[in-house]
Amino acid sequence: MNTVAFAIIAIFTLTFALAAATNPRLMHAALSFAAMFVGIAGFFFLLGAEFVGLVQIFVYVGAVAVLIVFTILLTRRETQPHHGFKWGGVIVAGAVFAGLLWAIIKTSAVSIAAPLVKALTVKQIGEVLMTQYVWPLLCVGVLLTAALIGALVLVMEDRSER
Amino acid sequence: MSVGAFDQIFIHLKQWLLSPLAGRVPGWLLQIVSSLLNIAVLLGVFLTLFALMSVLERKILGRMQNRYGPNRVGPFGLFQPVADGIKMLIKEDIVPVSADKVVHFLAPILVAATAILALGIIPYGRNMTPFVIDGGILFFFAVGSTTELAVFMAGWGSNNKFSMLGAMRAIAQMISYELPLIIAVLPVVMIVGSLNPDRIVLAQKYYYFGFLPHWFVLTPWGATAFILFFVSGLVESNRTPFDVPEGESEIVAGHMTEYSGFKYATFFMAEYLGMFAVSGLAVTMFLGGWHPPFPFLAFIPSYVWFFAKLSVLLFTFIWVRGTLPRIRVDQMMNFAWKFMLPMAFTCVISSAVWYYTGHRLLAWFWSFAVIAVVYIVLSLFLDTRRKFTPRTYRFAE
Amino acid sequence: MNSWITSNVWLIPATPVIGASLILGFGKHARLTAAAVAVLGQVVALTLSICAFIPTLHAHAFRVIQNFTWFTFGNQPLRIGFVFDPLAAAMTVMITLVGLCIFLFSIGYMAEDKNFSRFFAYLSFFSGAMLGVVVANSLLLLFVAWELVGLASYLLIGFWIERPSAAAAAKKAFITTRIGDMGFFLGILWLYHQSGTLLFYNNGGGCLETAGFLGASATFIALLIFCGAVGKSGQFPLHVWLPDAMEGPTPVSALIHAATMVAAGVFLVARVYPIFCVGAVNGVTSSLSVVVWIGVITGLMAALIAVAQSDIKRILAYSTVSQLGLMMVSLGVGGVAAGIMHLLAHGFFKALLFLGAGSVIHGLHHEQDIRRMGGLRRVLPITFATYAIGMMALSGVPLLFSGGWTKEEILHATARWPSSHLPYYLVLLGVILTALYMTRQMMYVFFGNSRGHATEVHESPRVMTIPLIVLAVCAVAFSIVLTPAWPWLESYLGGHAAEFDSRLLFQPMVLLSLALVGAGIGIGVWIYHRAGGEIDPLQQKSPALFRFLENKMWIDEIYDHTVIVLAASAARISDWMDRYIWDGLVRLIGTIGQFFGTLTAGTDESVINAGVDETTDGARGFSRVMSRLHSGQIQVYLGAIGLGMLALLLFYAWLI
Amino acid sequence: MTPTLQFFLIVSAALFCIGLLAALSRRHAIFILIGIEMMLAAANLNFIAFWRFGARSPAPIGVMVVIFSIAIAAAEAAVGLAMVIAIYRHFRTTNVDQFNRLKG
Repeated sequence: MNTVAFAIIAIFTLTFALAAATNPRLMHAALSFAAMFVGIAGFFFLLGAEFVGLVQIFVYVGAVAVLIVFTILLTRRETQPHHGFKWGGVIVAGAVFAGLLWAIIKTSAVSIAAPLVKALTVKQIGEVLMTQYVWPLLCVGVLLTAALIGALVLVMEDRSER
Repeated sequence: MSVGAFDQIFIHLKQWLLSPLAGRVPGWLLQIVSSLLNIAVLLGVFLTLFALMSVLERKILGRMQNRYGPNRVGPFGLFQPVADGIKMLIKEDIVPVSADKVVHFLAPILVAATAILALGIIPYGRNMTPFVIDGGILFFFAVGSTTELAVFMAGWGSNNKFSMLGAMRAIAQMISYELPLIIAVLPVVMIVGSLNPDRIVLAQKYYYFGFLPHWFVLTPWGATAFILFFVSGLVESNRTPFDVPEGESEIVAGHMTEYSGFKYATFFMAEYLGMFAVSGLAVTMFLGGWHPPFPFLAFIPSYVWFFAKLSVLLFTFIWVRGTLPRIRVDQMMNFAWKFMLPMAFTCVISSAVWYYTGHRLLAWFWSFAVIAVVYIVLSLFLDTRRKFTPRTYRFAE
Repeated sequence: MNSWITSNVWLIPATPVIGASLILGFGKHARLTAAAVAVLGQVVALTLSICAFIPTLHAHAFRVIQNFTWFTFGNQPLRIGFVFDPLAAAMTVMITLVGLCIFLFSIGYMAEDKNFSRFFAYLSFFSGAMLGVVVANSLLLLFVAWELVGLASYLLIGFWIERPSAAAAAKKAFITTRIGDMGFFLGILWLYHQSGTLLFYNNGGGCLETAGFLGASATFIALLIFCGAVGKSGQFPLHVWLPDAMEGPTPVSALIHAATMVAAGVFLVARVYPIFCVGAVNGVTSSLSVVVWIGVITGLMAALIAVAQSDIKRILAYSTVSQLGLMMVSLGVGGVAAGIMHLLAHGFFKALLFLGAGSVIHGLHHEQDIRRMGGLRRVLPITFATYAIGMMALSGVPLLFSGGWTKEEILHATARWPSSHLPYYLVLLGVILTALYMTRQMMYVFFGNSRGHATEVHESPRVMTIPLIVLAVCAVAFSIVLTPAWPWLESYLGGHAAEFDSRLLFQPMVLLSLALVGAGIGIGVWIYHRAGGEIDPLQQKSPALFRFLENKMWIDEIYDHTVIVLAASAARISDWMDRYIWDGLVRLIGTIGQFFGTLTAGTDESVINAGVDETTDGARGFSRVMSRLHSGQIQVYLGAIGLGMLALLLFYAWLI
Repeated sequence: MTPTLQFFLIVSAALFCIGLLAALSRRHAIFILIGIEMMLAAANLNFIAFWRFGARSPAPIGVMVVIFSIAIAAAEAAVGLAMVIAIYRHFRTTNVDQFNRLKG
């Protein structure tokens, strides 16, 4: 994995992240959010975790982004518009970033190159997932089911109001 | 199996093309070049196929309706697509005033891109997989799921009621049928134990009793999963009878209403490419990929077999389109969630049964029994004689 | 010698029960399925029981038992099991065969009923439970099946639940039999206490095999168990429910209250006969004599009442009661085989009679009063013929009809009873009466000219007549295995070889019974040959006697004014005590509690609360101050989190 | 030269802070969710990076954690967006400044 690819992906990702965070037009922000996730998936590919990258695209671009755009669509008719920007947030975020950056630079332990390893196959992941992490897997399944039902219940409009 | 010269001819061609570069340029550049080569070939083949398909569909539909199809341009009207292409290209490209320009522009590109990407992982012949990814199937679906976003962009971008409705319908049906699509693939993946298309194809190379091919479509769960997969594929590529999103009579042309000229052509192409991709995956998954149906036919090159199977499936697509009327939205949704999904899960279970009863005749019987039972129970529960739920336009309000 | 089925005899009762559950599963709309499943279950059960019956022929004293532990409490395993011996074999075949006929019949009879499938579910369930009674090898298991039978009978009597009379009859039957079953249960407990096991046969360890050690208590145990028999078989004190049980559909009356269930009491006595025989002095024990006397009283009384009844089914019901009494007598006097033979024969011809009555009722559109029938022999020829056969068998015409031979066997046995001869003569009287009332019924129903609405009368459909014919053939053919000349069944039940002896065919008893029956029929014909109109000839002669009999000797009324009144008054007394004594106590305690409550409340208010109030006020003030921080805006919280994270970061940095 | 772990950490830190920014300074409720998703993504990136660079264990722990966190993030997004819709139905707005019913 070479620096060029890294640089390209990093610029791509961060640009779209910034766009998602600051673009006043909701839909564009949401779409660039999706694009950002493609970038992150690219990072994962770069780091030799194809599976996770694919899952990332699958879940975020395929599902979450669609959810978000749908939500934007359903909540379009605003009573009062709210543009404008809170600069307090910018300050806090900047401060946190500065702190983190300083900490990362300061710790020399993390400036290491990647060891050469053989690629992680889906088969390995599946085996581990089915043996060692089977309980967490089940728990996540239950959680997702609960989330599904909860979301349905939340948005279920009772016909009486119409 | 003898690897004939014809079988590997394309591989050798590519190697010959790359041989001057080999050694002179760094490895990554070579890699990039070879993948570019792959992409070029892929595009060439499938765009040609698209052109051919578009005219053949019209001709076949014409025959089905007792009329000649296009037969004026070129021999048998085979140059019709060229004419269409030129027409599309020189048409004015209209962008609505109130449209969201960027999104409106990006949508067709994204649609086409996803469709082409999905084609990348399908093994077209022995050693003829353009991009070998370990999680190829997952890649396919990951890319495929991006289409929804693109369609939505199209609908939103062209700031138009019909486009929005069409996009909504398209996304709704795509999401609903993506589950059966994916879960119908799971049994194969489980049995083979890999998400790698090449492995899946190789797993189907054996023959029962020396002549009966070891394709997954010949097992009870495989057959059921194949049918489910095919129906879901119809929906995913918005083909009749599931072309609700662009039902002319209801909403002008769905999310493509505001598109004209080349962008429209792109959408059109993307639809066909998606169709190719789904059919290709079906061939890979269930129909034994590029393996010949009988061992003694192995002398015919593998890619020929692949494309033969592919064209059979494509013909079925056209046939269905020529035969069936359009289905109602709510009925389609009911069908997805109440029938397709449970059946898909049943396929998973029955493949598990098959696996654990050791692939023998008994296994055949048991896995068939599981499917049959569930099918009967389902059809008892939602008997179609009772009317479906009163039609409600959840997405039109 | 013992085949697969005899060692898995539990399958026989299991089949109909499974059928019942299946039918209930199918729901009430699957009428055809219900009937099919029920009949199929019966057929299977019949085949199984015949298969099981065959091997019992070859071996003398054939008996297969299979016992297993049901559950263990403490260190005492409670074992139950199944037994299959000639007695059980004969019973199973009889029950399944009659049951099959009746099932078929009721397809036609219940055709219009809306709860058709439920009916068949109950019916199959009943037949399963009954078979369970027969093959049970443990008094406990027998009791369980016994209660299930009772439940089935309750459900079926009250099948037309919308009729208050049916509901009342069902309740009556259930409660009355409960009284007997209470005694039965006490007997079981006592027996368990004494012998430590409830298994009948356990390779020498069963309670029947060790009955000899019971000693004096055996008498009481036997009597208690007999209470159960009395309740189920409608013997004298508890017979009142059986006539009312005729409120149920006629097939039910035929199957449950004529052929099988009511015979269960007799079967029970036969099953635990060893306990009755403990300490017998030349075949006479006090318990057995009780059985005899109860039987005699019942038989005679029921026969008398039957003479004056006007409801076709009630007459048959009373005749059933009296026949059961007869069986009891025969058991009591030691003619076990005779009693059981009569039970089997009676099963056939009484089922036949009831089905005939059912066919008549069906033909007359649910008209049950014999005074409004008449002249039906032309309209319902098949019914008439079969009914006549049944009547002959019941009134015991010798030589040709099964009832005759068994009756003679019973007469023989009774005559040989050492302790007293009175039962013998009374039984003879009973025989005459039986012939009399059957003749009366025949004259009323089939002869004379038609009264009432005989216009739209129609013969029943084939599905109803065929069972009649089958049963009629059985009733006749059965007599072959009953002739004293070749007492096959008797020896089969007794477990010793049978040898042919034609001299036994003609004995004085034949002539005697011929004479008696002839007398009975003759009197009947003489009295009723021009029976017509509402007024019964007997009524003209002696109205008082007739009214006495017509009202069933006022036994119900007597119960009403004694037992019921007693129970009611007892309830009233306890109610009064509850109101005024116990309630008063409770109230007193309540007031005391209240007093203390007020006391503590006062202290609470004045002492404790003050302190608490102060603290809460402080807390409230503090929280008011703190809640300023809560803007309720999520982003502020988020920012706080971010700053906190920053702080942590700096803290770590300072640590390093 | 190849990028060291540091680069990845910096990128994910930047990503995290952008998410924080989105969550803090946008008024639209959906953006808070988007920001949270971004922060989660940054965390995932960190996990993968550490897994890749750190000492290899037989079980790909980092990958596992990321898989689970993706699943949980998806659930969170679903419920969160549902809540946004519900709130919108109730207040007819998605401006988070209006949601101060919990103000003390």
